[in-house]
Amino acid sequence: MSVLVDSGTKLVVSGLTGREGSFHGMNNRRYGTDLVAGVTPGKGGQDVEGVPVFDTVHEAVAETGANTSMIFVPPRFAADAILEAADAGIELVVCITEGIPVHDMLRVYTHLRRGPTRLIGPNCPGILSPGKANVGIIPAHFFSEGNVGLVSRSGTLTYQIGNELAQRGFGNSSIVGIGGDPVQGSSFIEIIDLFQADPQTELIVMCGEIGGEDEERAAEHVAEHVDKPVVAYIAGFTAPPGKTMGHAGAIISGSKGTAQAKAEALEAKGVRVGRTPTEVAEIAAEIAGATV
Amino acid sequence: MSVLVDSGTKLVVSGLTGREGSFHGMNNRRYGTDLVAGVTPGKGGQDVEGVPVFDTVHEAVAETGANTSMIFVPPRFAADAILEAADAGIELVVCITEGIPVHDMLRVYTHLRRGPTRLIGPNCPGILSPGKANVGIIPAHFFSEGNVGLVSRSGTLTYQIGNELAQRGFGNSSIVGIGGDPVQGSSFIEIIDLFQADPQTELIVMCGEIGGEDEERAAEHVAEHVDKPVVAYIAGFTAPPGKTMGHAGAIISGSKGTAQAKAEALEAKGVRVGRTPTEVAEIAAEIAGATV
Amino acid sequence: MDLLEYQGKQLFRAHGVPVPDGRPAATVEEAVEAADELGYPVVVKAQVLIGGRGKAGGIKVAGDRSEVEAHAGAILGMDIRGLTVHELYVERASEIAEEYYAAILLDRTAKKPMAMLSRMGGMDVEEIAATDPNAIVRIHVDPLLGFSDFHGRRLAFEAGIAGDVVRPVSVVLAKLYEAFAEEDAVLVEVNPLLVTADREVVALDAKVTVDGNALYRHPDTATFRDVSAEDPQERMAKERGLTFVKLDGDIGILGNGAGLVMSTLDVVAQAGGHPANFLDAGGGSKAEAIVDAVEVILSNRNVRAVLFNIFGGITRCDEVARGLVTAFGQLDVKVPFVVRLDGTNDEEGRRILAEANLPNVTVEKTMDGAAARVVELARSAEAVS
Amino acid sequence: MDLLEYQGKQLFRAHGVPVPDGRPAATVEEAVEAADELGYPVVVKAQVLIGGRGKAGGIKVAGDRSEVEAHAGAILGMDIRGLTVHELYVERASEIAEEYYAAILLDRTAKKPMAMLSRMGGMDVEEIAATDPNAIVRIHVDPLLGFSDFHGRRLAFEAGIAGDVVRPVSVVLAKLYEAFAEEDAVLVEVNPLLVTADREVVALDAKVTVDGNALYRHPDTATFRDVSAEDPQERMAKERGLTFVKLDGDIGILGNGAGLVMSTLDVVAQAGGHPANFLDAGGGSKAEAIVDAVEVILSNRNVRAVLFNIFGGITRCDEVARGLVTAFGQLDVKVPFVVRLDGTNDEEGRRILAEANLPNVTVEKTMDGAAARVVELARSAEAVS
Repeated sequence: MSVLVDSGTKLVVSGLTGREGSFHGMNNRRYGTDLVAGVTPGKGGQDVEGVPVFDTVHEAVAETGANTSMIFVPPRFAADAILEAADAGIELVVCITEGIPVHDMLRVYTHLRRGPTRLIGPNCPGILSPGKANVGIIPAHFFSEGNVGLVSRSGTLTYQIGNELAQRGFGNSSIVGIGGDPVQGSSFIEIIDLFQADPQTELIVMCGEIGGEDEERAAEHVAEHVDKPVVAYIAGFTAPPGKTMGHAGAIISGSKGTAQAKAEALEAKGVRVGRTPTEVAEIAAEIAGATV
Repeated sequence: MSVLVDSGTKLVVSGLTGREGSFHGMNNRRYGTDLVAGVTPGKGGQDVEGVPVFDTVHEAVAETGANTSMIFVPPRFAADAILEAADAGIELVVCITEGIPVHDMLRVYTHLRRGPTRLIGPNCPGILSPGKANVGIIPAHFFSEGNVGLVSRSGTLTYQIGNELAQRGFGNSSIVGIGGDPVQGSSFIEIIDLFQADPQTELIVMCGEIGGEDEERAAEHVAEHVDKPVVAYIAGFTAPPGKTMGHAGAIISGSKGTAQAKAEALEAKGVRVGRTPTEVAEIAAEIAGATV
Repeated sequence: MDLLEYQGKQLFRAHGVPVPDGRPAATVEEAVEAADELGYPVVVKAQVLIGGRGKAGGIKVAGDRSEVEAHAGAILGMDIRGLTVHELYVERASEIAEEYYAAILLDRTAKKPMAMLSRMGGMDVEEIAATDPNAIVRIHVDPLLGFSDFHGRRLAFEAGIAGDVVRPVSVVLAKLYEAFAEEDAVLVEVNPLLVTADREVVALDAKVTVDGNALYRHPDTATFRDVSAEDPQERMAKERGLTFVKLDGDIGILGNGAGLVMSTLDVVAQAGGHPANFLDAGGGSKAEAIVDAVEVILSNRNVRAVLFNIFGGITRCDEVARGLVTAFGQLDVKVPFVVRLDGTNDEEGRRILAEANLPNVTVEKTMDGAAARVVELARSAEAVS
Repeated sequence: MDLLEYQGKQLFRAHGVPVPDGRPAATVEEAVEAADELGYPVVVKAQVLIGGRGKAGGIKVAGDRSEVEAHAGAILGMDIRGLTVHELYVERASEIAEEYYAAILLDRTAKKPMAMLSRMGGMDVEEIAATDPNAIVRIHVDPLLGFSDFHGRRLAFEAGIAGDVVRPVSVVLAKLYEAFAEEDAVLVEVNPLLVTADREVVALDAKVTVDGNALYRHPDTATFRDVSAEDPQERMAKERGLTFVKLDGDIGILGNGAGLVMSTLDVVAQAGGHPANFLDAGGGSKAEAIVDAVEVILSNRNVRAVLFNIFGGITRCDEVARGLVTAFGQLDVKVPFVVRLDGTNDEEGRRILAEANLPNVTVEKTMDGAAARVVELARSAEAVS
């Protein structure tokens, strides 16, 4: 088992004919992901290395049975591409695109929450279920199948931590990059719930960073609903105070969104927090030793 | 039993300090409806014949536990008043106001459908559960408690048909006026389902009219999901072709929305259709004689 | 409220929907002036709220000034399916390469806006639907989310229009939706949506219906009402706030509530009568409204008898009775009235009528009885005349 | 992107939020001219992106021309908490009756816009929250439905503001929301929202943060960027498309991906070092970007050692190595570099560095090891200098 993507994933890539879209789409296919279609308006009927391209996601779904979409279009077209995928009945949309206007995402998020489509991202590295499927830009060759579910707001930091875990012999059920934007399609809690329900996952690692209070909420949630061990990492202890959100943002919740506040919230709920990526792997090894 | 309103109804009236609002609100109270509050912005702290008035629905709910709202504000403020009631957690909103712009109702309808609040109306006479509660402008003294559930798109026509039934000895579980606007909060199907589930209701009378295709859809629904007898009336056999909707509207469904088409659709599904209000009552008497 | 072509195009322009250059004209002189300004060839188009203008000779191409004079003169005052032409629209002629059909409308059943596109424009949408139902692509739009780019692309690709105009047609659809939403329209129809020889996409016609309940938000649109094209009796009713539709029979009908009035028409028809009108005096009808209503009904010279069918809810029967008494005092009523009063204060109402002892007024207790009686009276009057 | 007060007020005006009359001014002469146009008394306000301007002497009332001259002269060039004042805003003075606080912002946790109102304006919102948390009313707004009249009423009534201004304050809140939504803002704050002696409601200050990712939709706002107020090193980084934040230590840091760079800062700090900057070379960093990044890092004279921490995913370690070799060829590099390359093509990257044999470049395999090494090198450099 694993979460979100696996051998049942049938992938359609919006922007497959673009440079990045074709590079990573083909990369995912080489990994074994069932890449069934691409979508580029006006290029319907063409193909990319044998993968058929359609004008609309609706046509791609009708013709190929695609159930998962990866978005690789430029930021000003990305919200529309996500909505198109949801409208076409896609179950899981993974949006890699970075730099989408936050008001676009507010609309998309609010709309998708009222329907059956799940969104991961935007501005995320995607999802890797080692040995099964890779949807996104995570360099799969570092990771092997195993029992650690890894969820992260960060891209390269995920690889760093995953790599530290791999060096201690851990493999992964799935690695889910939820993205670092203010409005993400899915947050820690939802992915942690998937890992909690996934038989393959025995240990959950969450990798957070400064800003927002998703980590604090995840801490509450873990304490109440998760019985698998959870190890956390928070980046940004020495980061300068955020410039983008001003004061009014901070007071709404009483939280300052600092790494310190997040680490304390997690530890208060019994979640161990590694202070460096290396320490995360050490704690994981310790827990695995104790539980296995 | 009955549907939608009963002795558990705690009513707040938006526009209670207005002429119509106070007239009908007090009328409802005299009938026995538990009128707990009124809302008029800027008149918070006043009262209407002892009923406290609040500035916001939220305050009215917090202070009185109101669970049902009746809207009596002018059309250009009605959509906002419905949204306010839903936002304040009201379970049932009954909107009497006539002449609300249809685009306002499209937004309100779409929003409310995604939440727990049920809307009846707009442009409707409200709901009467004889002997229990009256929310709206239905003249209650014509109706007594009984086993006929009556649902109607029309106001006075409902009284006419209810009266014909009363003359043959029928009482009502509830009388629900869903309103005749193009975008109503609830349609026949939903009210028929409530009657189907209501132990007191033994016979359902639906009173439709030309336009749209709610009656046709109700016919399908009744055939599949309703085992209580249903009698229908359709007004508008001799009405001139509608002027407001043009040709493009009619072709979307293949239905012409005529009274003839509706009656045929109902009869094709085994629902008997009275050609005059009197005939409706006769059919009902016949069925009641057969089933009771 | 239906808008004339040139009014609809005015809204289109405001929302960036491309339309050919054009000017309205109420006289031959104005038409010539407009054509001179626009440059030839032009099209002279009758402005009436009815389809089939072209077949009826209401749309003509003019290559020069003398042709404009001739066509404008012929079309102004022309009768097109019962409507007299009072206004023209003079428009630059377009070279036609493709004709599509586009519309945004309110789908009552889904309770959502619906966008439609077909590559088979230039004919009635019913005709397209009959010829090839798949040729019309229909997509619902979430009214809170609005029209997204993908809606336009889907419509364009699925309708199978020419590849080079997929993008401009998608853009026009988005702008039509904007006009639909922001102008409180219930229908925005473009037939044909034209691709010109230069591959420009323009709306060659405009059929727009706006929501009368939302006119307060659109003061400019509110001035569009073309009173000259309305029936004088319907105008009179509208000015008095009554919901009135003229019919071609001889029995005047008044009721309270649209459903009851429709039902009354049906019952009268079943009794063998022919209603002369639909008149809804509304909920809570007051005495003054009744006086107005009687005046409107009697302004139709075909009326031989009148049926009042009132079931009092908010409407109080005594108020209606008082209104009728007042009306008989103010107007010279020559036709018989049948009055059925039931519901709130019905006894008081009937008492008022009995005391007033109005000539030619019969009171009936039931709707069926009242219908039978008024049909009988209308037949007698017909026999006499 | 944060806007200066006068820029925010320009957006407010465009959306109908009432603001006092005012003019920006960059010199004493312009300030006097503005004041003469506006009429006295005026307020001369420093335009800097930081709070506490008033306490720092950056806001002064001027009753006549000589006072404007004196205040403008004193404020221009003034240092307010580290920022130099380059611009003024001269505004008509208002008579204050009440001071409220109003804001619309993006609540990341709820993923919804949130509207806030308090009757205790004129002080920091943190101070209001500390004094009386209930004095701030907060309401979430559904972004698809938008701000409805009832939101404004609720805020106004629940905040307990004066009854006579409930309606105008509600209207201002609706217009602030409009500005928030249509200008792609993430924060719109008005403190104080003023009720004047004449009971007019005006925004006396404007703190607006707009979404940099949406600037393409707002070409006018995009020109607001106040480059004069920015740190020259940060400006240099921005021009080269690098995400850069200047810090006050002596170890230059480069990494790929914001999370990894933050983590690198943390690990360096834990090793006892002091980072001189945050620099995210981004995903897929190419050789040219690395040259640019090295130049930006070294433009800070405090830097004694540099750490490159790359975990290759999309970014290829060989590209980074090539970029570093090129940078060393183009620039006169005097400080030691520690380079940690891991991930995609890491072996190739390390081979390139080994072959280039750059002076003063140490390659480390782990992040922790690299951090320890760079801290040690920075200390040695400090000891030498």
